[in-house]
Amino acid sequence: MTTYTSATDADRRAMLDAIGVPSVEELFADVPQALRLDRPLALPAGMAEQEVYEHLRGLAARNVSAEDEVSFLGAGMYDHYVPAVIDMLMGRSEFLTPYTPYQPEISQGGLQVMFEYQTAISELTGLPVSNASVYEGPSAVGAAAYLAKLANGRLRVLASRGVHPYSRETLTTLARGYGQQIEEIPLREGATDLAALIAALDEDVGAVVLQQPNFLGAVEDVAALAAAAKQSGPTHPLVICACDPIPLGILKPPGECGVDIAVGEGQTLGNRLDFGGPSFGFFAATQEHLRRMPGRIAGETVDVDGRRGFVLTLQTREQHIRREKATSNICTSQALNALAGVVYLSWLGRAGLVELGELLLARTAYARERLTLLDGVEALHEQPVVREFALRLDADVARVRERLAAEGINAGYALGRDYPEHPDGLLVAITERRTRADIDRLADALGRAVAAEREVAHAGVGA
Amino acid sequence: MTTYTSATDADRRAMLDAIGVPSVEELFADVPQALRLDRPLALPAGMAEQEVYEHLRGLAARNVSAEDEVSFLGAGMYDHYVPAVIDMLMGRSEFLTPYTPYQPEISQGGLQVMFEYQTAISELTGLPVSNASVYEGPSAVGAAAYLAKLANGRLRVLASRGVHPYSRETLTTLARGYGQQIEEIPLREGATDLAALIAALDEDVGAVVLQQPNFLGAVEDVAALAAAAKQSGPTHPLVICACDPIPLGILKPPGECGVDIAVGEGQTLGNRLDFGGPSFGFFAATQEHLRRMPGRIAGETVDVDGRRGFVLTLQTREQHIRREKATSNICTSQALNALAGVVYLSWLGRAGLVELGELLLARTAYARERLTLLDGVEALHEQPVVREFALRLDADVARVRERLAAEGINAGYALGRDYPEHPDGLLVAITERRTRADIDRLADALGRAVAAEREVAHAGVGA
Amino acid sequence: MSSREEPTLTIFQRGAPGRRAFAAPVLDVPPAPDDALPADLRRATPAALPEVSEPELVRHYVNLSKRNFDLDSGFYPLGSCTMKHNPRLHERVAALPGHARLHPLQDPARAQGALELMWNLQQALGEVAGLPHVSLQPSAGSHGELAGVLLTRAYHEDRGEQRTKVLTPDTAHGTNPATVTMAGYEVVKVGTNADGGVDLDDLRAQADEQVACLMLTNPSTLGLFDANIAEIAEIVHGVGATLYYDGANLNAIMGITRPGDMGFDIVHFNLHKSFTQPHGGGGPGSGPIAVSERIEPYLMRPQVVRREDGGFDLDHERPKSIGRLRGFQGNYGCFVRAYAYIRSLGAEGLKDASETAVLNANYLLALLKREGVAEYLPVAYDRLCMHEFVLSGAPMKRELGIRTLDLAKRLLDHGVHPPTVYFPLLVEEALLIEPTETETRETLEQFAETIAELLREAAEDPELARNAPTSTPVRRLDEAAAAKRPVIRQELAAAG
Amino acid sequence: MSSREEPTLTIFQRGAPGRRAFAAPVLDVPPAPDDALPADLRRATPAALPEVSEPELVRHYVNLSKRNFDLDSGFYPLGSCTMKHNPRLHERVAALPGHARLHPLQDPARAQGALELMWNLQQALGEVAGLPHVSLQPSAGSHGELAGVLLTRAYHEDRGEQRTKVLTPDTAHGTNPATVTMAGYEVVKVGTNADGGVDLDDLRAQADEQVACLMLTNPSTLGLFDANIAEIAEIVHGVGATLYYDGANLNAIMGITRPGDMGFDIVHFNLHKSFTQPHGGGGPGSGPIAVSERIEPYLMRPQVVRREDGGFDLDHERPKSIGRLRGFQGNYGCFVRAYAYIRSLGAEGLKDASETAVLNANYLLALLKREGVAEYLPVAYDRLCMHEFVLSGAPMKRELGIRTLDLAKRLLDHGVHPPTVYFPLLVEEALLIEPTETETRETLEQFAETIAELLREAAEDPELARNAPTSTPVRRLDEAAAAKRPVIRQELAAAG
Ligand SMILES: Cc1ncc(COP(=O)(O)O)c(C=O)c1O
Ligand SMILES: Cc1ncc(COP(=O)(O)O)c(C=O)c1O
Repeated sequence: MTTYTSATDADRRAMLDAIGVPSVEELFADVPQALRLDRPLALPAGMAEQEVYEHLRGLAARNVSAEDEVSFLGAGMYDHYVPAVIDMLMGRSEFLTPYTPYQPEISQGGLQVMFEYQTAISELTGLPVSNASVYEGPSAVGAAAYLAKLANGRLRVLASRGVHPYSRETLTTLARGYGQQIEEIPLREGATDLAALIAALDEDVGAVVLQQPNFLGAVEDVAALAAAAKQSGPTHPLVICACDPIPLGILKPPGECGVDIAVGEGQTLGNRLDFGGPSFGFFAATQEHLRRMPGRIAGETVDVDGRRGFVLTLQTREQHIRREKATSNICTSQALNALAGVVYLSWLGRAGLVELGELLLARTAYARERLTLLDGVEALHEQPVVREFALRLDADVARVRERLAAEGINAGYALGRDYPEHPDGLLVAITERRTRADIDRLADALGRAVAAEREVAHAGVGA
Repeated sequence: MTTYTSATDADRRAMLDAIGVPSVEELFADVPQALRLDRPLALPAGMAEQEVYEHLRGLAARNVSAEDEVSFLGAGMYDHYVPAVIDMLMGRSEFLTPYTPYQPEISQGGLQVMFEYQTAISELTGLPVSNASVYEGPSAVGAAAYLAKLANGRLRVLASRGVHPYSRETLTTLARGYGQQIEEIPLREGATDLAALIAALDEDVGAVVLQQPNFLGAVEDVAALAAAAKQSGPTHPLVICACDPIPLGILKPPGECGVDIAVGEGQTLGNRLDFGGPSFGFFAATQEHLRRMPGRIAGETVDVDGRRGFVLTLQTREQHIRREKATSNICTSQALNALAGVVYLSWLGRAGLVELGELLLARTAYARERLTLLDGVEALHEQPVVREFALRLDADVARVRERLAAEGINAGYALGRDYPEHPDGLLVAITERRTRADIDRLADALGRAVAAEREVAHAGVGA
Repeated sequence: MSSREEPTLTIFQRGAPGRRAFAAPVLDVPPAPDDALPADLRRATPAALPEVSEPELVRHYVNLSKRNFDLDSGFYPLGSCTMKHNPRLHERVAALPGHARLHPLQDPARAQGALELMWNLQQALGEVAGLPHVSLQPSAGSHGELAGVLLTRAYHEDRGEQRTKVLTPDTAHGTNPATVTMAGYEVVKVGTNADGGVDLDDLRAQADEQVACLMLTNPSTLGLFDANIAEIAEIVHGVGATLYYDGANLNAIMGITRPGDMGFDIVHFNLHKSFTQPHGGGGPGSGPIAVSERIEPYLMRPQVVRREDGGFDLDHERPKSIGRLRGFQGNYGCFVRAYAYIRSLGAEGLKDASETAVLNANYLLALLKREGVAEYLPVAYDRLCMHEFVLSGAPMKRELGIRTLDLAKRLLDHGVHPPTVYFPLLVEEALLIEPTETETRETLEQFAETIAELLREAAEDPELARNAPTSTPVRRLDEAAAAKRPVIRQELAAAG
Repeated sequence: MSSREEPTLTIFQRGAPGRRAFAAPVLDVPPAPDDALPADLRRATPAALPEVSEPELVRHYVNLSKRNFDLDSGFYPLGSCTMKHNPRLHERVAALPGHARLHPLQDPARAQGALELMWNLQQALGEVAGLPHVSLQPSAGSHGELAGVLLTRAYHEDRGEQRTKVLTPDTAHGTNPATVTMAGYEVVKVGTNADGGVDLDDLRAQADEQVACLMLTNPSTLGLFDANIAEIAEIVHGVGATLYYDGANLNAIMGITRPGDMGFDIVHFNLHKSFTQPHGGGGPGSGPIAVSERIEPYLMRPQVVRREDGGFDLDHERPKSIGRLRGFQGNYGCFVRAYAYIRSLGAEGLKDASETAVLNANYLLALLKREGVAEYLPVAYDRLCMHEFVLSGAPMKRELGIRTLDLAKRLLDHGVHPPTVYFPLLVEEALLIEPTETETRETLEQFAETIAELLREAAEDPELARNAPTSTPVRRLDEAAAAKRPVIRQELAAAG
């Protein structure tokens, strides 16, 4: 018996009697002896709560978190402030512990939250239809590509090189199953190359995948790119755009840019970094795709007394009903994280989302200018940026980052691995938690580090 | 308007119209102009949530907490592990936010918790009557002395020097109001001097105040001391004993020692250190004092349908009814902390409280032996100890403590200020969080520190 | 939603022998020698605590919690209690290990953040009170009152005076007279005049050299600001007595007027009211006091002080101090929350809070002056109120045959916490209504609607109110029986 | 208790223009130059998000939460979902800033604690599965399935084979066939034999060189362990296909038998079931997979690896890898919880969990075999079950005129979450009941009592069940209407 179970020896005896078997062992009679594990699992012995706490605390202490350093890391997840109300609400048993709301009469709380979440995402993206969440960002892009296949059956998918490398890799992985082939549209001066896109378009193209802002922080002219896709012929491909929801407070919403499916990583909306998850992916589309949407959708209805209520609706799309003909295989999704998302958006509110966007815009502009004034540091592109921007360093990026790390600063993301064409690239992200003082500190340290590395390089001991 | 208020300008206008005044200013017409504050309060401007968080985090970072060092500090509050269920339950709005349960029909949760708490305290102390909590430890001792005055009107109060210095000081402060005079019974070899007690007793003594274990960690023979008090004459004084609830798992309960009123600091029962509060004080007594108890008491009853329910009972004792004749002036008490107390005791359970007591007993014995083997370190007394013990160092205690602090160890409490007779005294506390490894680390560091300080002393540069 | 399993079983009636939620850490030292604890000091039989698994423990208390009404669920206009919104930020910052796991006896040098916080809070509270010297030590309002009266005693005795009486208005909260008695003084009542203020003639008549102090709440428990306060102070000081300010109603005046400027010598704060501590179903609270120069020498030990070098320390000396009223430095966890609140709102925000509290109260009062309500629940003193106001249920009782208590109980069926009832004592069938600043206009309007509806309902069928509540986990409870044969603990079946 | 204010207003229908819960941090830099963001890229009108104060926000969602039933309030025997107790310790450790605020792209050298945790978890899961190589990446069970089938494809293709079919039993969970389609294979059903196992003859008939994989759940969704598993593995491997283990039912066998030892090549875990993640009302979850040697080369990128020096790293190379299925390293927050669970229970505890889960299921089954229940709700396969079992409501429907759905809805009135209904599909009017190991014997007995009582009640008056529930915040909802004219977002009044 553990502290989580209640069957005392007395209970066991009485229960076994009622069942009519002599021992617990007997209950496993169906498991062939040959297949029984004839030894204990090779795992450490159990520990008391406080011991587990100390162990996990020890592991946490060996991570350098955004609580421990001034971090300009972004590249898909961002260190935004999560308001305390979210912890409180996510911690309530009533939201934390239920399963997917299969019994609507006792799940109105969760179902209404989904309905409100769908409304918020719809408002944010300017698209009428939202589901109740998918796993996270890159897999949301994959889910969108699958919807495109269901919609038009075409197998060529054009993805901008500005789309998150992880999203492109996910697309490629899934493409083997979907039968799609993923082709890349290059960037030109940091933004998706319109001409290259136009050149690549033909009637076999089922989907065009963009990202706003793109991975290098550039705000794309999504409207122009989408327009090009739509002009590619009478039965044009679907335009899919992965969006960072925070800048959508000030950026033209995908729905107004001709985007058919807007998806994205929801972490920035009230979710913790958590070393990459759990967060949620949002998924919104135009009306015509309603019945091709993946995952759960909450809908409004009335009960037998005419009272307003909410249910999981359009379930005939889903795996538990449609099975092999389902529009997706998703079952457990990210409801709790989506709750955080809608609470966060309600906390920010109509004005707050704009204010936050403007604050990031201003601080990002300040940081970009401040940093590009440094010797050996220049902008990797001149496109407009709103919360993140790319730099080119005239020094070894890895060693520069190490120098800053030693000062308790995480300078940002090194672009080299994902963009070999930018071995000297550094991606710097700004959130409302990074104050002017933090930015100035970064500038000061970066300036010194680049200078130092250049000296080393000149001294020829650079390798 | 702040983020906590909702009156927009439109609301204000409409509301003022309804009231029939032109401005909010007008609402304060009764406040004489001469008394109006004609300037803003001299306080910093308000801050955004994240800014307040960072500020408070900055202050927290300038404290060395039990999370940051290996601490053997006790002396009234102890670094016990608080199980996660307590955070969760204390964080639930339903327990966190209500006022004192004046409307029992919608407060059954809180009232039943009080009833369960009273039961647990009664079981722990071996006394039939418990209230629903008082402020904390020392003031609980003061409240007990007041009950003694109500009970027998006598004004001499004998308090053992083993009673917490803060309790004795609180008694003295309150005595000026109560009209009592507090006299001290000295310690002999670390325990209350029975002979001195007997000598001091006469028919003017209204109460004898003891502590178990006493401040120096010694387990007192409470039964013997109480017996002496009761033999002092036909109308003997009340025996008050302040107890640390944790060792009560293995120590003879006050109710079986002839104690009339058992009180104590409840922090060790599932409450955080919080730099001294909020925690709670418990207050238990024999049946005859039921109607003299201070504070709230929950009682069982039935509703009009015969359903079991709970109410605040015997309220005619209390200030809101009895006013100047009340048995106490206490109103807001420590209900939430008492909730933590009963949840903690239920979490430990019948077996757990004993196991915890035995664990502390064993580790304390180990630590006491290990440390007294060190050169220049000896036991301050030889009395039995269960969770804390006093040492005598042959070195400057303050400087020794500093040396250990530099190694991330808090050696314990220096007795000098409260016990001038023990300028070289050090009080070392053990909890289940202090492992053998921690104790060994303390022993090693203490040995080195004492040796080093002795050298300094010999070298004559000790001052 | 809550499970239907018998909800009123106590935790002692659940579980089974041998079940447990606690696993003991490994015994990593030798077992204690037998003589470590002599047998005659040992407990013979374990305390009969519950025996439940963690899931049982969690379900029991989560289900109990669902039998409470709470501030996060609905309107809670409990007069004199200032049930304002409790920001969750405060819980977050109070839980930071640097605050929550800080030992109260940590060397001041290693608790500088905590001491600075306390210092800053002292400064802020002193500024709000208009009295420079603050002690954070008291654990609640009534504890602050006791401190205040004991300070008064020390002040007089230090001047060689033995005064015997303390004046309290008949509108005073029960803790005032109770405190006076505990502080060894005799309580003398002062009357209330026609418009709800202190009866000056009566005050003059009572005020003599035997009076040590006048304890006053301003705005009073009637929610009215006593415009004669300057004159009152003059009279009280005229006989050498101190003027004590019961700060429970401070929420009406923050940043608008200050007790110190009114002439008060001693003020207590209820941090759990004006500065939004969660009330926890009856605490914890915190009742700091602010005092004038002449009272300062007697202030409690220890005091947080700022050293020349800018560092902070605890001053344990203070020769004339009355000493301490409790252990350690007070309810620090509450200080963290109150300080976070003050820094969140700032000077403007605190004033906005008071202004909005008074605006909300007057708006609700205006809404309740409507026909269909005013005839039955007239306002006790028909003037502008401050942050709260008093209605009298006397006409309602006469004409509709339901008492204030019945109306209160009927409100429970509408998901509203009733106002404070039958206090202050001098208003017949009183309802003391305090909406606070954090309620929305819609909520106030909804409440007024509900009151009107319940009065209409009572006119048709008073039984509905008399039998209310019907939708709560239990209905009216037999308090008389509870007091006659008190059952105050769970009786246990022969210890399992 | 919840307030009576109209509870079904959405957050978009609350508040008023200008209200806010958010205060922006100070703008501490110059405003952005106008050209920073060209006008044509800018949003014209703000998104019409709610405008509420913090108190409104809190009350809205707290009151919404009270319209949910939850695991901490009552019995939740939802078959196939393993609704076991969620220890709050897990929430505490997951919230430690060192975990919660760790950026996924932090340099491995500065995320050693996280990588070690993941490594340890991989080792533990591999040991439980009896398959050495683990990827923690998938976000849920069905995501793990997709990974598994794509791995199967990579495996076959690497060997130059183009297989076209995947076999799934007709008892399979819907995600299995749905996954197969997404992975580009054709679904072929395999029948179930008389005692609930895979029909071996049918399997032999179907198994050919075109078969890439057989996806199996063992114990099956009927709660029965397929004793022929060795033979099944032989058949499947005989045609060169892989054998996939749907781990949703792992809670029956931890420490007792291992998928790897049964012959499975690929296993997915539902950490949110067997390893007790809170379900969050529909996620988050986590669906790690464990695979055999021959599948290992294709495992997802990146992999946590241990370096010679004992340090940990992320391996992004892996030439034959199928790549990645999502961003970053998976749902780390879930890993922390699952790891805490494994370390709390240890080897013994995990086995105890499975044994007790099976004990509880069989005990409940035994209780439900009583007269008055068994006639109406016979067990679908009358043998010992594993951690769950299936009853058929067919006789109940015939003889009492109430359907399984009606019984389920009536259970709501008794504060019990109904079992999974109408799954698995091949049992008529199915109820799939999984009590889990964390429920007490008393709770199981109470549930059996309730079922018996409801059947008695239905015999007298079936309408009660047909009209149930009546005590819930809403009663039966019109799902048909919802699907016919879908309203899936709040329509807003002309943007305020
Ligand atoms: C007017 C007044 N004075 C004093 C008090 C006592 O405050 P506390 O409950 O914090 O002791 C109260 C609390 O209800 C009060 O309303
Ligand atoms: C048997 C079975 N397989 C697969 C799944 C899918 O798991 P998930 O919901 O984590 O995607 C489930 C979940 O209900 C299940 O019961």
